[in-house]
Amino acid sequence: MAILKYLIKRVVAMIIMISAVIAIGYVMMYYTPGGFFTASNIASALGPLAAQNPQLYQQILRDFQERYGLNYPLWHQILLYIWHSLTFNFGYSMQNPSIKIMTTLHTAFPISCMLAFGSIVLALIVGIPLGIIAAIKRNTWVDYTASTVAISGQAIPAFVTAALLVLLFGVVIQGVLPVNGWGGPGHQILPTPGQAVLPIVSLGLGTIGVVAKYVRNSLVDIMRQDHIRTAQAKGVRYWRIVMKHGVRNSLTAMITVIGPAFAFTIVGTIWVEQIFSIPGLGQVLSTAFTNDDFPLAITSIFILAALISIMNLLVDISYSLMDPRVKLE
Amino acid sequence: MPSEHLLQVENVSKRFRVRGKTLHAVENVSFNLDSGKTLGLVGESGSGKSTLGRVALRLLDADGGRVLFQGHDIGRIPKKQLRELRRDMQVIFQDPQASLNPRMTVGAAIEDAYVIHKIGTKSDRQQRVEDLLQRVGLPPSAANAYPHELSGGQLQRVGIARALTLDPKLIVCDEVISALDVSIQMQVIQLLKELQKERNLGYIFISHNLAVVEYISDEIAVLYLGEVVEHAAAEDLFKKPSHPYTQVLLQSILKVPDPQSETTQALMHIKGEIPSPFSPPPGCTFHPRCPFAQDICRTKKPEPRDIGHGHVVSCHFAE
Amino acid sequence: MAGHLFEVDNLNIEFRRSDDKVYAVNGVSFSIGEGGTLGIVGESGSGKSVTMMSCIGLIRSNGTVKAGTAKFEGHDLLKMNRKQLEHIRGLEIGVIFQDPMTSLNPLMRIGDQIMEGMIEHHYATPRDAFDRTINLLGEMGIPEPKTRFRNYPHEFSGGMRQRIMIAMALACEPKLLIADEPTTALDVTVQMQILALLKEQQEKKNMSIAMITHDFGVATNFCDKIVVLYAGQVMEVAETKEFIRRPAHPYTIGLKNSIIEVGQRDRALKPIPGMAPTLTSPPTSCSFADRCPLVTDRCRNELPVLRQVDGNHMVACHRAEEVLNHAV
Amino acid sequence: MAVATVSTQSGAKPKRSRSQFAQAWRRYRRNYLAVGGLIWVIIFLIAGIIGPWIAPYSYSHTDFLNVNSPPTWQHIMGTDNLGHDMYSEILWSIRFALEIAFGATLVSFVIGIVLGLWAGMKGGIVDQIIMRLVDFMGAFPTFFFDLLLVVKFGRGMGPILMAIGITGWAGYARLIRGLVLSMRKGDMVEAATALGASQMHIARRYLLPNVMNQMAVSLAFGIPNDLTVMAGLSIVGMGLRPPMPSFGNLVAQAGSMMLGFPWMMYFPAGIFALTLLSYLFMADGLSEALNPRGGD
Repeated sequence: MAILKYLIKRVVAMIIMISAVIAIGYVMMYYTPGGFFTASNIASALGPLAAQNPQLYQQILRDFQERYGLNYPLWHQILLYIWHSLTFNFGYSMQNPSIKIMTTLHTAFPISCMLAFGSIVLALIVGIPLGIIAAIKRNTWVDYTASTVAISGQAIPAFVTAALLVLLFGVVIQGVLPVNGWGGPGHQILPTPGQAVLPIVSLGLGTIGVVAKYVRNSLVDIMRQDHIRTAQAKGVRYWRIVMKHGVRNSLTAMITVIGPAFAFTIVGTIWVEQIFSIPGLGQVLSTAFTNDDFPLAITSIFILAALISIMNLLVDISYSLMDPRVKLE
Repeated sequence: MPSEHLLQVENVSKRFRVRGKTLHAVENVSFNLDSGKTLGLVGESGSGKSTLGRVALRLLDADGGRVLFQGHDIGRIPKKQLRELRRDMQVIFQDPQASLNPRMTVGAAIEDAYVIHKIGTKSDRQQRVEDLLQRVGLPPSAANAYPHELSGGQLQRVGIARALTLDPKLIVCDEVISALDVSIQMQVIQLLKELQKERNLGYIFISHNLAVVEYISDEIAVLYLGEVVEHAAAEDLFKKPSHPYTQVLLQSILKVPDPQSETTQALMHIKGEIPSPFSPPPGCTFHPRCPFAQDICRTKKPEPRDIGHGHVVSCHFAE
Repeated sequence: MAGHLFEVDNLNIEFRRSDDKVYAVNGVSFSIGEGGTLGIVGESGSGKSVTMMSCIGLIRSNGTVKAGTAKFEGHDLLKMNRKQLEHIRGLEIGVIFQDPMTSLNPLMRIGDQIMEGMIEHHYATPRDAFDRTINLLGEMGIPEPKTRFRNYPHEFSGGMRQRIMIAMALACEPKLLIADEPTTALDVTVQMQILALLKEQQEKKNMSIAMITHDFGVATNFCDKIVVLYAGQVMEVAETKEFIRRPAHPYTIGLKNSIIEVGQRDRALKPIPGMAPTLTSPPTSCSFADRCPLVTDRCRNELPVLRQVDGNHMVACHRAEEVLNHAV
Repeated sequence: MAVATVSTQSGAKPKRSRSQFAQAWRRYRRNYLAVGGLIWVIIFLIAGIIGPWIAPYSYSHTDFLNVNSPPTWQHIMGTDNLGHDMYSEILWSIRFALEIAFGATLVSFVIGIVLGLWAGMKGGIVDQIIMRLVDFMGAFPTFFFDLLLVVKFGRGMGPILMAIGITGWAGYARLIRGLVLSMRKGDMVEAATALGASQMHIARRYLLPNVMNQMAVSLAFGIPNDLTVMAGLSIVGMGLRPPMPSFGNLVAQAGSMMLGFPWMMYFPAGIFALTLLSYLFMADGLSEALNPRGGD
């Protein structure tokens, strides 16, 4: 019951937050000189169409006016737009009015998800052991090396890593791994295994650093806590103490960094897709922005923001499941 | 309104809101304190004794009742005037390390009071700081030390010196000895007693150590869950503890056995622990643990009664 | 000297600091008989805790045992490797710590924490361990043990957590229980409860207890023998009765005089001046000399050794006899 | 003879107390990576300051005779497809990167300090509102907001600086509010209050000196972060408008050509990576030196 109440509260808060993001986006675009959310702007953008196919032109124009409520005051337009977005009724792209935004998302969204989740999983698989080893061998060369690797991963943004990897595999050792593209004929969404390696690695390196450093520091702290001494006093074997009392507790704490790490990764996907020419949401977003295709741009941001919000909610719930002291409220 | 008392605390209450729940820290407490006298506040953790001490200095605002310092209602006077008034009322904390700024030398920490109130010239202040350090038994060189370079006992002396800077009339001593070793505790108690005599200071001495409170206080108030359950002159309280809780507290002190008797103290104890101050029991708050509890204790809150010579007890059965 | 369950002899421990060494324990010796209760009394920094913890291998990593033996049932614990020590800890020697709020794993059910030791030592099968845990919780005075088994530490009060700590330490029925200031963090009324519980369990199980405490009241009422430590050295050892009647070391006397007890309002205070030293080189004279009212030149030049003055009464003071005979 | 050295009484041993700064520097110096980072950061700063004077060409100068040229004596880092001298481009990039990163960090920092102090010291409803705002800013990557702002206000130096600046303050505000709150509840502030100190006096003499360290550390981490965001904008085509060079622009532009002309990527990506690394090593070393985690 409490969980249900909590969920409702969180979902409502999430919707409010995302609505705020959409509203901000809409207002910005509305007041941008080249922005499209005025009838005249749309008319001029559809200019050529007016001559070629007046009927279609009129229809699209009516469509737009209706959809964005262009005859209503701004607040009404905003609410309308938020409502459309929240009901996944995204309408058409500006740049290419014949394509529904939903269609674009259909391929782009799963691709970005694959990239993001793939790199998070990679970060956990590599980062956790790295952090544990560094903590156990703390203040030895193992620790220093692991920490240095972790900081490096954190320091260098995904697009630079990606670029350097492309140089490495495209110029220095050619032919081992493909350095761009995603999928192939007939497979728009699923990549070949080789295609996925470099993007996921370049995205994951930063998160590996974050995870490893967090696990290392929290484990070092936990191993100094009193309850570890209690476990030693019980005669529990060293490795069991490390795993059951140390690592378990530190992983519980680590859950909290997954939320921010995921947000960080999402931004990373936008960049990495650019470098590797991957037709994901990031590429959609950046093309939309460069082409002033605002409905598409705002929708992409909305989708990514929603994804991050959901992830944060999941993180909070799993944290409360792992740590009995944390109550959902 | 006669204002012969240094400090008058009248029906003071303090509550805290913690996540939508109300914590009753202090409930309807009254007492008076005169210059040169010591009031001891005793109680276990959660009894509200520290909160009461802070309310008495308006380091916390009271939720009910009022506090008069030399006749001024300190809950009402404007902030600026209050800051002036603070020269006369000081506090010494349990953990001197935490109460000192780690980035200020001991000398600067003591001198800061003069800076705040714009007293004296630079060299003047430094002289005073040295005098104070000497008075509390520290070498003048200690002024250049940072807090982390001193021991607990030395730091507590610094805490005392700082409280003395502005020549106060009232000092709240909040568990000032409980973090110290026994041999050092005694030194600090002795210093406090001497200072009281020299400067006619009024003390509110907060501690969970009954024996020390008895030793230093003229009057004692025993607190349980934010309420005063017994209030009496120190001698009376220990000669004739009249609230069951006070009796239990006294029996809980493990004394070093009398060399003559050769028998050790029986480890007798009462059941239970202090209930949560978020939901104090109805009726007498002590009834769940009281060996003498009757039906009336479970439903009716006992009023404080004077059982003679200003010995006030909140118990239905005390006499 | 047969029949001693636990015997520490000439223990020396040093701690590394950033630019010097601290000689925390300097030649400490004492013993605990079977079923006996030894009080190890001292102020902070006296080495009382370090002494016991290093014997069972729970010393901080910047500390090293430089010399000495710590024989448990005749086997030197200090010569054991990690595996052997793990086998002794929890099974033969149980430990209770000072702060029950931090000494339990916050993310583990308390029942599992109590069972862990039993299962680790193959003391009981998981099923038996479960039953035993329920019994233990009941014995410790925790109501509704079956439900409480599944609770986490934060759902208990300080006193209850200390009871859980005791259940954990006693799970495998150890022969020796080390209690490191077990009541210092607790209120007086709860302190009584915990001490009574320990006494009751001791009598029932005939185990020995090493009670580390700074509180003379606790030591004299709970223990039958007392060791007083100062600057990492034994100042005095005596049976409690003798200790109360005829303390022989000026430090012990000073400490006893430092305690204010109920009903002493009119007493004058005679505090020990100064403060306890931190030794950065091995002691070559009496460490208490600077604070001692009876100090002589000899005290400043010659290290007093722990010697027998009367029966089992041992004192490390050049002038112990004079003190005992009231000559000073 | 050799009397046990007993450190009693007199307490103050001035040997150690010199200055906290000196101690921190001593710890910092032991960390080679941090020292290396610091050196590179200093070089980077100098390059940023004098870059425009030592750059052999203007950033918009195009050498049509040497398009896509590999490194030569004339163009030591080669040229790009328009014949821009890469070396000059990079020097100018450093300049612009520094201006934007320092400016933006300053803006964020000032907003963060003001709001954080305000929330922490005032409490109540003010605190509630500010913290809701902080939560909102922290819930989504500020990069999204940066994109929107840049679209609205343009791709010049000023707009980008402000965009990054006014979206990046949430972390600072949260940090400062947390520090202030933790201290405001503590005995230290209570003791100062009891002495009659005003809020101003407490903030200046007690709170600020104690939050300085952590603020310095968070600033040190903030600059490389803003450098990254700035470059990230270029990657999606929303960075500084060409021909103004920036690391992001250079990397983005080289992206499509690097297989044929790898030097276009080597130099900017390498220098940028090295710079970010140096900043992070420096920041990390700073945090270790200022807040030693005790330990063995």
